[in-house]
Amino acid sequence: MTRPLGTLIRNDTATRINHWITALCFVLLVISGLSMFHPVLYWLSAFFGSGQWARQSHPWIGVVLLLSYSGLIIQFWRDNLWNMDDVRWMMAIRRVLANDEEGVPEVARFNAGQKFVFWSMAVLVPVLFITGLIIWEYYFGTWTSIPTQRAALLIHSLCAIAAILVWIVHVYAAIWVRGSMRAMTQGYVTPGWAWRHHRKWFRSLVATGSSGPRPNDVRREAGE
Amino acid sequence: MTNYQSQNFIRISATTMTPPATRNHEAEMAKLIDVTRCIGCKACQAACMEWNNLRSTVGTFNGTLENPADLDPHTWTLMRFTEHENDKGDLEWLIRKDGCMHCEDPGCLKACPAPGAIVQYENGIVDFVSENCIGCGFCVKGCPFNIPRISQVDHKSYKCTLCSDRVAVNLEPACVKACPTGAILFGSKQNMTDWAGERVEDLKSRGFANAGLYDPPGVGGTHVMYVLHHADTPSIYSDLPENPKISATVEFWKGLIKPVALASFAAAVVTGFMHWVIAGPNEVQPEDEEAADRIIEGKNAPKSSPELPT
Amino acid sequence: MTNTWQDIKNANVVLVMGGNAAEAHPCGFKWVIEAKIHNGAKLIVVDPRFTRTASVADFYAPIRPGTDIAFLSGVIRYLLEKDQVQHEYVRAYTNASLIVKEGFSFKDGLFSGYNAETHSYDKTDWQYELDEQGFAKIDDTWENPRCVINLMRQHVDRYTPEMVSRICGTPIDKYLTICNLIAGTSLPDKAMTSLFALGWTQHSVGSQNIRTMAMVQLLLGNIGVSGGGMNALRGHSNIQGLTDVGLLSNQIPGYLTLPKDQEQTFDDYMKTRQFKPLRPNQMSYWQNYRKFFVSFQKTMFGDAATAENNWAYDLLPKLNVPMYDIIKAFEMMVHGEINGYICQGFNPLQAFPEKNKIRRGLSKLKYLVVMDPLDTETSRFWENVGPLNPSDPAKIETEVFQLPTTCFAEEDGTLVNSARWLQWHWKAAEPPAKAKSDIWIMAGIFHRMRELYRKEGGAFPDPILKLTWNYTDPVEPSADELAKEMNGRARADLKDASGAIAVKAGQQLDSFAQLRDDGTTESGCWIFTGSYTEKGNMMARRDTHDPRDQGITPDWAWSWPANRRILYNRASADVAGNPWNPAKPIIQWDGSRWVGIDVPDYGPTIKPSDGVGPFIMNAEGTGRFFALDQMVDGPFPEHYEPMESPVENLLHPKVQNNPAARVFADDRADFGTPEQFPYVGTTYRLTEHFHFWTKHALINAILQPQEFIEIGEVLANEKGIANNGWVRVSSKRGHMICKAYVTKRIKPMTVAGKPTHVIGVPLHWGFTGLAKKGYGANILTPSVGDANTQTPEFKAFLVNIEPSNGPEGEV
Amino acid sequence: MTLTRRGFIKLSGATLASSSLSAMGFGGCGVALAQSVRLYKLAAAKETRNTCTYCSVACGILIYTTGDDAKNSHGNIMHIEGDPDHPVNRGTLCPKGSALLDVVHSPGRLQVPKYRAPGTDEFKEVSWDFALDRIARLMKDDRDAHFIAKNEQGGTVNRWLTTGMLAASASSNETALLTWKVARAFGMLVFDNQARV
Repeated sequence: MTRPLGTLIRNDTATRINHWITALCFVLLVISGLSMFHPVLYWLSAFFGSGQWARQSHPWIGVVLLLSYSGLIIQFWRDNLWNMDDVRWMMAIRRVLANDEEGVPEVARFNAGQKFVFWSMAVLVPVLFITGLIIWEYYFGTWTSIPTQRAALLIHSLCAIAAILVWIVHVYAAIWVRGSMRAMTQGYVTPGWAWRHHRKWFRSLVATGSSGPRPNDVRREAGE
Repeated sequence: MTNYQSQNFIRISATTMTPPATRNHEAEMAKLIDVTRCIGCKACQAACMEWNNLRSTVGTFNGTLENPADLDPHTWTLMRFTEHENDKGDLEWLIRKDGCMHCEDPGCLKACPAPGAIVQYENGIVDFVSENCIGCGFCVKGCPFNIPRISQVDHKSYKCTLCSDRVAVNLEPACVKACPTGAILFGSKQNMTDWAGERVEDLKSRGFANAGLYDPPGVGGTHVMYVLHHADTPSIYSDLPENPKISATVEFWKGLIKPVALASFAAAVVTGFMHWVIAGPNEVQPEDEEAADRIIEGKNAPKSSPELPT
Repeated sequence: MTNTWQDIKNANVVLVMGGNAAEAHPCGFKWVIEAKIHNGAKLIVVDPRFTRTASVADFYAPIRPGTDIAFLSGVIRYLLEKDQVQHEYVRAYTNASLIVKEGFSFKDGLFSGYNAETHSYDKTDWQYELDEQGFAKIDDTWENPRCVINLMRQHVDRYTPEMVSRICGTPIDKYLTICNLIAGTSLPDKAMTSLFALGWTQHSVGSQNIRTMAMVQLLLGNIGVSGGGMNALRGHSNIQGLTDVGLLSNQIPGYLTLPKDQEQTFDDYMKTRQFKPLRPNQMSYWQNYRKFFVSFQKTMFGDAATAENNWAYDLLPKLNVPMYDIIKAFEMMVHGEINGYICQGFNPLQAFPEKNKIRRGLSKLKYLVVMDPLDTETSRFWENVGPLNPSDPAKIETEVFQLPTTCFAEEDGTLVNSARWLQWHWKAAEPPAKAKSDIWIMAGIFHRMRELYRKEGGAFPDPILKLTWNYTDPVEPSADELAKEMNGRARADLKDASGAIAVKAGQQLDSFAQLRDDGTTESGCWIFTGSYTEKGNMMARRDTHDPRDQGITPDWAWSWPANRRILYNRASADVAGNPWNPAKPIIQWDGSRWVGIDVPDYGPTIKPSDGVGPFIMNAEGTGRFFALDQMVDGPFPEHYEPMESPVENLLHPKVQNNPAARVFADDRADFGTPEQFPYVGTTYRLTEHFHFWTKHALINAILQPQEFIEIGEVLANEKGIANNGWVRVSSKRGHMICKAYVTKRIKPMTVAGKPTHVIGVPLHWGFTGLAKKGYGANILTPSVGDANTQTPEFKAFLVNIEPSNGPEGEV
Repeated sequence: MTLTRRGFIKLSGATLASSSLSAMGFGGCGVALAQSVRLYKLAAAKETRNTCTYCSVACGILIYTTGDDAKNSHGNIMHIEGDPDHPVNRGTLCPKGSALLDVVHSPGRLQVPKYRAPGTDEFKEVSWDFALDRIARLMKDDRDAHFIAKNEQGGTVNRWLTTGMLAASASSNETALLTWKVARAFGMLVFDNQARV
C-alpha cells in the first residue's frame, strides 16, 4: 500500500486484514445470530440462502471469529492496558463527546473508549464461543445437560446483545472520528489526526523516529 | 385432502402473527396413556415405526428393556421401565410410554426461531414442519420433557406428530390403534379427561389412593395425558417431571430479552445519530496538522529542543 | 381354549399361571384388562418371574419352576377343607361319586401297577368298579371311601400350605391369599378363567400340570361357563389347526389315531376305540369313531377304500412305539437311524432341546430339506459360525436343500386360532422371486415320487399310487378345494330316517352328524365338517354381531366343532337347565329344546331329566377328577421334581422324578447335578419377539436386539455380576455367553429351607437374522419330555452362571 | 464440518428450493404451512384381509398393497395394520404384529432354491426341477431301502422310519391336509409339528 509522505502508519497490513476478517465474521454472526433471535429478523437468514444455512454457518463463523479476534488480542493487548490516564479521560468524556479534546489527558495509542471496546470483546468473544459450543447441537448436543444448554443459550444471547451494543459504539466512533476509517482501511493517519486524538502515541513515534504504528525502540520505551 | 391450511393453526413458531380468528370451534383431541393397564409390550413403538416409515439402527442390550436406548430421530416413542419397590416392599414395574406430550403451551414452539417450523393445530397437535426447520436445536432446550431429537443426517428436529396425517383424516394415531390392552386411548380432550376420572376411581378402589390424571397445568395442560397409580410422585415413572413448565431461562430468553435487545440496539443507533446531529463529526483541524508538523520539525531540529521528551 | 378370547372379559378371577399371557398374547390379554375394568375382576399371576403380566396383576406370587402340581394340589386341598366347592356341579357333572376299582392305590410316590424296568404302568386297575351291565358304580352320598372324591381328598391331603410353601418356595401368606381368591369363584354365579401355555406343558409332568388345574376348575364349577374354562393359549398361528389335522406322529385328522402293531386287523383297531358308555344314557360321542375313520379313509383313498379291504386299513402305517416325537427322532438321528429329514417352516436347531445334540443329529443325515420363507439356522447347521455353531462343513456329508416358500401374506387359506376358530385369509401379493407355496412343493415331491414308483416300482407303492389326487390343478391344488375336502361330501345320496334324500351325492356336508361308516360319505377332518358347506365358505364369514355382548360372535368365521364357541356349554346350566349365572347364560332349556347364544355342546333336544352328562365326549358323561387310564403317569396328578432339580422330592425322596417319563440313556447321562449346576434355569419368550422369526424383522430386531439372561440382584451380587455385564451360563449340555440383566423381578425363593435362585433365559437369538447373533437358549436345555406328550422340559433345568469377559474370551 | 460433498450438493439443492420460495423476504412460512401434514398414505392402496402369522390369538389384519391390481401393476405390500372389525383384536396388534411388514420384506426372506453339496461350505442356487427331482430320488431310494412292510412278528406294519418330517406351525389347514396325505402315503411315522415347542 502506498502511503502519502508524512503520514503515519496507524495499522499495518496484517492488522488491518486481521481486523476486517474479524469484522466480517462479526457482521455475519450478527446477521445469522439475529435471524435466529427474533422472528422479525428471520429474513436476515436470507443473506445466507436459508435459515438452515444461517444456522449451519453461524458456529463455524464463530470459530473463525475466535481465532481472528485472538490475533487482535495478541497484537493489541499491551496498548490496551488500563492506566490512570484512562480514568481521567473517562472523567472528561463529556468534552470528548463534544469534540473538544483539548484539556483531556493525552491519549496513547488507544483511548479509554477504544480500550473498553477491546476488553469488552476480549471477554464477550470467548464467552460467546464457549456457550456457543455448548449449544452447538450437531457436535455437542449430548455433551451437557439440557438445563446447562438453556443457561448457555441465555448467556449467549445476553453476550451477543452486549457485543452488538459495543459494536454499535465502535462503528459509530469510527464514523464519528473522521480519519479513523482510513486508519483501518488504508492504514495511515495524518500527523494532525494523531496529534488530535492520540497525542501521546504521536509523541512517542516522533521521539523514536517511527512512522508507526509503534515507537521504534520498544525496549527503551518500556524501560522508562 | 389432508392439508391443514393457515386457518387451522393456532400457533406458529417464530411469528408475531395473531392466531386466526376463524375456525375456532374444533374439538381439542387428546391421547390418554393409562399406565396402569400398560404391559410394556412396545406395540406402540413398533406401530409408530411402521406407520411413519422410521427405522433406527439395531442397537445392543443395555441393561434394561428400553430399546433403542433413547428417543432418536427414528424413535418417536419409547417405553421406559422402572422397577419400583413400594412402601410395602412389593415390586411394581412401572412402564411409561415416553414421547411428545403435545403441550397446550409448547416450549419447543416458544423456543423455535424458524418461522413455521413448529406449529400447533387447533386440535392441539404440535407438529414439526421439517421443511422450515433450521436444525438449531432450540426446541430441544425449550421442551420441558426432553423430547425432540436432531438428526445427525439432515440436521432437522424430529418427534411424534401424534400421527397428524391419520388424525387429519379422522383416524386415531398408529400407536393408539395398535395398543393391545387399550392403555392408549384417543378422543376429544374432554372425553379422555372424563374417562380418566373413571379409571382413577377404579384404581382408588384397588388400593391406589394416590391415583390420578397427569395433565400438567404448568404447560397449560397437554394433549397426551397419563393415568398414573401414583400421581403424587410422577418422577418415579422414569423421571416424568413433577411440575413441568417452560424453563424460566427459556421464558426470559424468548420473552423479555427479545424486545429489550431490539430496543437497546435501536437506542444505541439513535443515540449515535443524535450525537452526530448535535456534535457532528470529530474532524482533524488544520491547527492539528500544524501542531503536529511543529512537533515533527522540532524533532528534526537540534537535540536541544526543550519540548521533546528524552 | 374351551372358551373364546373375548369370553375372558366375563371372568371374576383370572389366574395366569403356567404362562405369560401379556407378553406372549398381548392382543388376547386385552380381554383380561376388560375383565378387570368392566367386570371388576381380580388378576392373579403365579410365575417364577415378575413378568409383564404381573405388572398389571392385582396379586402376584412367585413359584419355583416345575412345582405347579404341588401348588394346585394344595389349592384342591384348601377348597375341600374349606368346603368351597360348587357342590351341585361337582355331584352332577364330575365323576366325584363314581367308585374306583379295588386294585388302584397310591403309595410312596407310585401308583399301583408300576414296572420299574419299563418305566411304565400297567393301568388295568385304574378303572371304576363296574356293575353287571358294565356301568360304573356310584355312591351319591360320597360315603364309600372308594368314591373318587374321597380318594382325591386322601391323595391331596399331603399338600398342606406348609408343604406347598416348602416345595414351591411361595410364601405361605401369599399362597393362602391366592387360595382364598380362587375359592371365591365356587359360587355358582362366579367364574375363574385359567390362562396357561407352555409354562405348564414344557415339563416332564406337563399334562398333569394342566389336569390339576382342570380339577380345580371342576371343583369350582368353572368349566363350560361364561368367563371360566381351561384356556390353553396356543403359541403359533396354526398350531391348533396342525394338531386338529393330525400332523403328529400318531394322529389322524380330527383326533383319530393311527393303528399300532398289535392292532393287526381293523376289528382290533376299533375295539379300543368304541368308547362304550360307562354310565346309562350317556352320549359318549366317540362311539361314532368308525364313521369318522371310514369317511377319512374315503377321502384318502377314494374308491380304493372298500368294506372288503377294511377301508384300506393296511395302507396306513402302524406304530410300534407310542409315537415318534421330536425327541425320539433326534435320538434316532444321532444313532444313524434316520437318513432324511424334511423341515417345513420349522427350525429345530433353534427350537429343540440340547442344541448340540440336534446339530450332531443333523450332521448324520444324508439329506435335509428345509422349506421356509426365512433363512433358518437349521438350513445352515453345517456352517461354521465360530462358537455359535462350531460345525466343520468338510466333515458333514449331508445334502441340504433350502427351498423358499410363501408367507401368510402371499396365500389363501385358513388358520385355526386358540379358540378353535377357522378363519379364512386372502392373498395380498405375489411371493418374492422364485418362492413357492408349501402346497406346490409338497405336490411337486409327491408327483415325482409317484412317477418314480410308476416307472420303477419299489417298496409298497400302493398308498402312493392310490392316494386321491383329483384336484382341478394337481400341481398346486387350491386352498378352496382342500378346504372342501376337509369338510367332506356325500359320495352317494344320503337319506334321512324317513327315507327322503337329505344330501345329494356330491354335495358338501353340513355336519359330522351326517357322516356314515358305509363309505357313502367322505371327510378329511370330521371336526371341520360344516366349515365349507353348500352355502359356501363358512370360515370366511365376517359378521361381527355378538348377541348379549358376551364375547360370542356366532357368525364370525367358523368354530369347530359345529361352530360351537364354548366347549362343555351344557355345564353352564344347572341340572334342570337353568343358567348357574343368570346374568351370563350361554344355553338354557326352554321346555322343549336348548336355546341360547351358542350352539349347544349337547343334543339340542335332550331333556334335562334324561340325565345325560354334559361332557359328551367322555364315556361316563362327566368331567374327571380321576382320569382312569387316560394318562400314562397316573389317574391323579402327583408332584414330581423336574428331571434336573436343586432339591429332593420332599414327598417321596425315592421317587424323585416322573417315574413314567421316557428318558434315553445318553440323555440321562447329560443331566447335571445341583452340586455342579446349582441354579434353576427356565426359558421363555419376550413380547418383542416371536421365536426365531422376528429377529429377521428389522423393527423387532431394533426393539430387542441382543441375547441376554435375567438374574436376580441377590445372586448377581453374590457372583459379582454387574447389570449389562457379560456372563457365561452353562448346563451339563453346553454354555452360552451373553449379557446379564440384573433385575428386582427375580427374587430368591426359600425351598426346603434353602435359598433357590432362578435364572431366566429368553430364547430368541441365533446366527441368522438382523438382530445381534447369539447362541439360543436351547444350548442349555435337557432332552427329556412330558411323560404323556413328550413336550420337552424347557421350563425347569439346572444351570450355573459366572461373570465373563465377553465373547472375545470365547474365540 | 462433516458435510460431505454429496451432502453439500443435496443441501444446496434444498437451499435453492427454499430460498426461491422465500425470495429474500419473509421466510417460506406461508407456502410450507399448507403442506405441513403428510398425505394419508393409504388413500388408494389395495386392502386385503388376512390373519397375523404369529401367535394363536389370530388377530385380523389388513394388508395394504400398492397398485390397483391392474395388469401392469405389480403390487407391493406397503403397510399392515389391525382389522378393527375382528372380534378378538379389534384393530390392535402386538409388537410383532405391528411389524409384520418387516418380516414380509425381510432381507432374510429366501428368494431362490439353494443346494449345499456334501462336504462343501456354501449354498448354490439351483432350479426347482433340480431340487425336487433330487429330493424325490433321495427319498425313493431311502424308502425302497428301508421301508418296513412287516414287523418281526410277521404283522403288516407298512412304515417308513428312516426319513422324518416336521410340519409347520403357521401354514394353513389346507397345506396341512395335503402334507398329511403325502407323508402318510409314503408311510412316514417320524412326523411331528411345533405343538410342543
